[in-house]
Amino acid sequence: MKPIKKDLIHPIPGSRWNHILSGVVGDKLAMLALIIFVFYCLIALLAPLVAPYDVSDPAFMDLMNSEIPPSWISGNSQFLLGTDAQGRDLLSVILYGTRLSLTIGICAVLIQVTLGICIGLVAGYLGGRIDNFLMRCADIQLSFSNMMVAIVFLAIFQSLFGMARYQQLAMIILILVIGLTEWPLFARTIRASVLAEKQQEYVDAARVMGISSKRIMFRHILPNTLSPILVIFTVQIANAIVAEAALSFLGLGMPATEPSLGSLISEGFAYMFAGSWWICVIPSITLIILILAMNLLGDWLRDHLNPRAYKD
Amino acid sequence: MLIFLLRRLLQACFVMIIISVISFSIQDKLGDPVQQMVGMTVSPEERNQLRNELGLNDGFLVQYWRFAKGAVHGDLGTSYYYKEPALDVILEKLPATLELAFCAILIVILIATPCGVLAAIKPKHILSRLLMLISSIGLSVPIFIVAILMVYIFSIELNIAPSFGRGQTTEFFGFWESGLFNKDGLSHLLLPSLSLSIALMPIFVRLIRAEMMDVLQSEYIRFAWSKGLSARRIYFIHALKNTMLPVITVGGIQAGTLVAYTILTETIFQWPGMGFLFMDAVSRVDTPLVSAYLIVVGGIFVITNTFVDLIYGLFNPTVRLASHGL
Amino acid sequence: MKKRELAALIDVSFTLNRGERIAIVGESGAGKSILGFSIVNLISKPGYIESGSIKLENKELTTMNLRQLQEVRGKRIAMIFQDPMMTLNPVLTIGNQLVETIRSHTNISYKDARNIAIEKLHNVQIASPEKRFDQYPHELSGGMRQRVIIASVLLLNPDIIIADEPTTALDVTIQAEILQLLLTICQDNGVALVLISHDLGVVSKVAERTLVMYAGHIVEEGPTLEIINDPQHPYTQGLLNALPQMTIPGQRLNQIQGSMPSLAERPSGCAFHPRCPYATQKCKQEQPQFIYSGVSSVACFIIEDMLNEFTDTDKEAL
Amino acid sequence: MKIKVIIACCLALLLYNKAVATTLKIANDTDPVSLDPHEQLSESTLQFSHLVFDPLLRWNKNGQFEPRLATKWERIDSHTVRFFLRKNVAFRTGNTFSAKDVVYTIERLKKSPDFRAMFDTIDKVIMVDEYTIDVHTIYTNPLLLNIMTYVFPMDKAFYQGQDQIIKYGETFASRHVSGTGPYILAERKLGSSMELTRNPNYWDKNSVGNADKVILTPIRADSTRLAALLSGDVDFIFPVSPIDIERAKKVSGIQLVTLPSTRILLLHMNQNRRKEFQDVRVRKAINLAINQALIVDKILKGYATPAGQLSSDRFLGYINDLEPEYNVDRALKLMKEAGYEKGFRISMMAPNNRYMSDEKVAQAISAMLSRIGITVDLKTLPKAQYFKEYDNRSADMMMLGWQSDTMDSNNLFEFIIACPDANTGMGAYNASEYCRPEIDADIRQANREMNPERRLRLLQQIERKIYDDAAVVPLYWQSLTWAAKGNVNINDIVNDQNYPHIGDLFIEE
Repeated sequence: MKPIKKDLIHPIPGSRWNHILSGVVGDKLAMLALIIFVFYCLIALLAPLVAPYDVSDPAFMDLMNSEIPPSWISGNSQFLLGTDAQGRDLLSVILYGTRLSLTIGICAVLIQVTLGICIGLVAGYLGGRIDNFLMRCADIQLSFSNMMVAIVFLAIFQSLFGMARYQQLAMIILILVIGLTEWPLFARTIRASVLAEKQQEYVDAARVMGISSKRIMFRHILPNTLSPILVIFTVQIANAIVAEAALSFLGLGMPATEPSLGSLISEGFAYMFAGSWWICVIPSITLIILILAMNLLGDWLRDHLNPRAYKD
Repeated sequence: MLIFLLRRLLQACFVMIIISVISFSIQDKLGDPVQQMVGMTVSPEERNQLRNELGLNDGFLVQYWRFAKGAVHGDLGTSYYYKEPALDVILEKLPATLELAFCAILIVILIATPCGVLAAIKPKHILSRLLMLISSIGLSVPIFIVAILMVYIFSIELNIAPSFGRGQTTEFFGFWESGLFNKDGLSHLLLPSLSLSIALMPIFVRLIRAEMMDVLQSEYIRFAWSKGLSARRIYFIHALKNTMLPVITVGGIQAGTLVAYTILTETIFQWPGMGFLFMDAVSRVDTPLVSAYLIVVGGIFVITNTFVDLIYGLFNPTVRLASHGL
Repeated sequence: MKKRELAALIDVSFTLNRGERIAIVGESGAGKSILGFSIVNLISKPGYIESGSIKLENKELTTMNLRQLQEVRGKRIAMIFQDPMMTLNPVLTIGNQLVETIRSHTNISYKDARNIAIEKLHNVQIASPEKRFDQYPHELSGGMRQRVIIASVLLLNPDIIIADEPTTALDVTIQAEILQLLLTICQDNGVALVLISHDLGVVSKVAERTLVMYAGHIVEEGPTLEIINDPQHPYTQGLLNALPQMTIPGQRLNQIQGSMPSLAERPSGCAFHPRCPYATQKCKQEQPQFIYSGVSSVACFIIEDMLNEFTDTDKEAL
Repeated sequence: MKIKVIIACCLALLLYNKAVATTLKIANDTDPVSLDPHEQLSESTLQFSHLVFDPLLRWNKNGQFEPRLATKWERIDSHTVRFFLRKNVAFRTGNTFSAKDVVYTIERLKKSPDFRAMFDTIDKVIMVDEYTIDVHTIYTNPLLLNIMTYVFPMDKAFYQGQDQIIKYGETFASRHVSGTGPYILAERKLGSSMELTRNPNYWDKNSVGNADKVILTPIRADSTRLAALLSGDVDFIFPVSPIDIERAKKVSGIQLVTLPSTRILLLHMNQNRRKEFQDVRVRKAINLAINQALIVDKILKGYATPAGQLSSDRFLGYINDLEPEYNVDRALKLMKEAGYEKGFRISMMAPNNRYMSDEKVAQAISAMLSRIGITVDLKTLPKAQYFKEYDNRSADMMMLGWQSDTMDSNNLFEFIIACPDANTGMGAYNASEYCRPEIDADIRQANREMNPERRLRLLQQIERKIYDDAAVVPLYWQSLTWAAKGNVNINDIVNDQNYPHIGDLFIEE
């Protein structure tokens, strides 16, 4: 016996947030992950205030100070985490790098979400040929890993803007590249949820009441598909940051003058075996902790919200 | 069945056309191939002459038409660097990449399946919790960091396995260079395939666990319990078979990701496969090779996807293949 | 914050005699299915049996280990589930699923097991069972599948069959056939049946005795016919009134006001009191005890009071 | 049964290991593009040529000519040099080496797009007898011997008739090779490895070279290459990144050899793009603001020589007292005098995978320039894209590294300093667009001046003019480092041109 939907009112988003929040407080690991994430966001936002040095200051990069180990080894309190091969204060560079990585990650995923939601809703709600076509597109899109797409895009952008302007736009381009490559994940999830929701009586009822399909999609179906989106959103930010790092590692990401965490690691890699391990290891740890926190948060959200259970 | 295959073929053509346009349009955008071909002291006129000979000064459509005509005949252009048909060059490297991917997938299947099943049937057990924690961490460590660490630990510090290349290979059927059948080749395979599988492992452990838990909640599993079947039969026959369905689908999608991972792994370990070739081609501005690579990888994806659907059909009797097409 | 534990069944107690057919009736969420599953210890996680005792011929089931339980499940106590579409494993053939049941309990060769299975399929009136044997569940209709499930339940000649809403997911015409089949099989083989249903109509055709459940409690117990003809508990009355045939054509259905409380919101006292038209102050505070009303056993203060009144007036009259 | 056979086969394959006498495994950064020694003028092609072919003469470690296939030579008149060739030398194919092969090779070089510029100076080669040739130049050429180090005689009978040089597509010469060199190509997998075996009939019986088999593998990444040596996968690697040298030195059983090279790294300041750069004071200020010594010390870990001029001390044009100067105060004063007290903004480009630590050097320079108020928008590109931009002169400041093909200063001046002239190819890499006709005249004269004394004065005069004018910013001469296992005597065979004479490499047992 199927429970009868009482009325047309969909679950209230507000209660969902309370549900999540109260759950976080209960779970120590999730709490820790959330704290770490918020901490990263804060230092990313406040990097210019928190960083001991101003990276845009011409005096910031001084070869005289190159490769100083972290202060607990060198005893030099001037540079807490030491300096890199260019004589830059590693702490400041990492703070700004985190800021860049997070910005790229979050913006890219926002693009993914927007694209994914629109395409997924359209595909799921309209169905038929459009659905098939869009899902095939998603398949094709997925067949090309973002690394290859990145190279294609970089080439196109370079020819559009010229090499000189390109590097100024590197961040935006990276966001676009990563954003445009992973939307199928969202689209598929949304589509699946929509297909499930579509069979629910309240959608039929809404349609009978003469509500337009656009309104049904956005006001009635979308809120019910938020849980899986939230889960994927969290995990995708982590993925986007890793993707950016990998691209930078291959030399396709951020230019060396504006390093993200990935380009810092890639740059430090050369010094790894040469004794100046901190140039590579500290950014790596920073990156790994961030990703781990995001993944734990995503996991916990998945278990806690249990998107599948929401369908019924 | 036939209709399904025909539809798939049609789709594949459509996909390949799109891919060929995209991959062709990047030719000439990656840098000047002529610059790479000649020495520093060659005059601009001579370079222009060369460019004319290569047809690089023609319009885009003219160039594309020439390219498409050749592509239909299996001619994806001639690599500037290898001076051989690009397709041949890539197919020559294909065995290396396929062996690497195959070994990585084998390791993943052999380790991820039992781990995922264990984590699903005993979610509270300390071992499964540990497993999930490890997989969380594994998911968070980018593959290039893993690879670097592996080289450092196993190759430099412990001196167990070589850090680059493929080592000794044996030739089969005249075209398949295999490193699987001698000690040297296998030892070279160790680190790259291990780091590749470490990158894929967490995804699959989690996927198998999630799907398995889902399946274990289902009515038919409960019914199987109510029939008094042994736990082993329920877990490994009733549940695992159903679990593998979505795992296969996701595995097919992961083929794309695998390509990305092989690019990274092959670059770090100097594995002479397609990914390494691709990065090399990009840095050498060997544009025919780059676009041929994109086309080949696109083709591989289309094929694996079709195969995945076919296997899916084999595993899952409820799927009617024809309903899966456009 | 500690997770709250909620009790789904409280103070539920009944006996089942050999060959007897009883029904458990109630709205969804009353705890009927959990009761059914708890008999063979199949409650889905994180649920568990905190206390209580379930005995099969003096053997305690709740304390059995998995191996011992496997002996009981299928062989002594078999279950039929609500939705035949979901009950059979989609990736295994019908035959496979039948044979494995036999072979996991006995040392019969595959060939013999196959013969038994085909015979049972024949028994449940499936045409050309040899053909069906090699088919997958999705190739069969819903009614057909429920027959297969009944056949699989019969394979080892169990003592008890627990049928959890066996006809709910089926078409009305097929419902009757399946019920008839179930009834015949139980009568022919002397199998005891626990029929879990929300449909008093279904129950009346099959069960000899009926238990009415509300919010984890049994509220009324007695012979099926008596209960249907003369329901005592206000809830049972409400259930019966809600049946379409109880109303005059054109009249609105008699709904019970409100809905079943969830486990977390179970009210104090008699759980039914918020919906009960006769509820008194006492109902809100105290838990009623079972009393025999002459027709059935009922847990209700109203009935208790009425009976007391009746006996009082009786006494006076005497 | 079947399974047993398969298992047996597998075991046999596993245990199958070729017994090889002495195998030398080498890892370098790039493998040659083609087997044709005349297809590309690049380091890797020449390294390969030294393995499979022999030059007429070659540079030894002290910068002197060492006779190889030419046993001696003498100048006949101002335009002609006579070469006497070695007898009893055979090609891989068994054909005997004689004067016809040398004539054939030089004529082929004159057709090669890459080598043509160098060999244009040769008018004709005349065969005097079977083992003697006369080389005639169009005008007097003081550098004829330097050029002749690029003549690796090819087997005329083997190549003739199918010897076209094509930059793309397959040719006979790009697939097949026959030379007189110490090694014979056995197998080649383009882009992944090359296997050579010792030439049993090698003419040079005095050579101590004892590797029976050489396997050359290109490994792109510096750290991977070093890791391969440290883990024992290879015996000999080059180049070694300066960053890793200190660590590699600490490993026992590993030896490193470092030599200063003649490759100069420099910066061009484009005077056509920026009027500021037309002011000599600004150019001077930039020269003063850049601390070459610090760059060499910190980024290249001392494995380079700070440069105040273009010619390295091996070249004729080298002037002892032209030292790089670093003085920010004076630079600031000069900027102020020039009227740029507030500084200005420029664009700068550098490659990021061409020279050792090129990207880091560029970053350091942009930081140094910011001290005198010049804000630098730095872009670093992979070499494939960089040199396209370089040809377009896309930035105000561009980095260039130059190795003189002729081991002479004038080659530097011709390509880097001379006024750009599309017809003659002079100044092809002059991204400064700096043009001084009087320097051009000197360069032309130095090309023909046979008197060493006068030639020295001419070249030094040019060098000093460039210095006084601060035409470019010389940075440093890169050092070359090779590393090998302790038993490989690389010390005797490496040279400052990075063409290790592997034929003479002795490996201790």
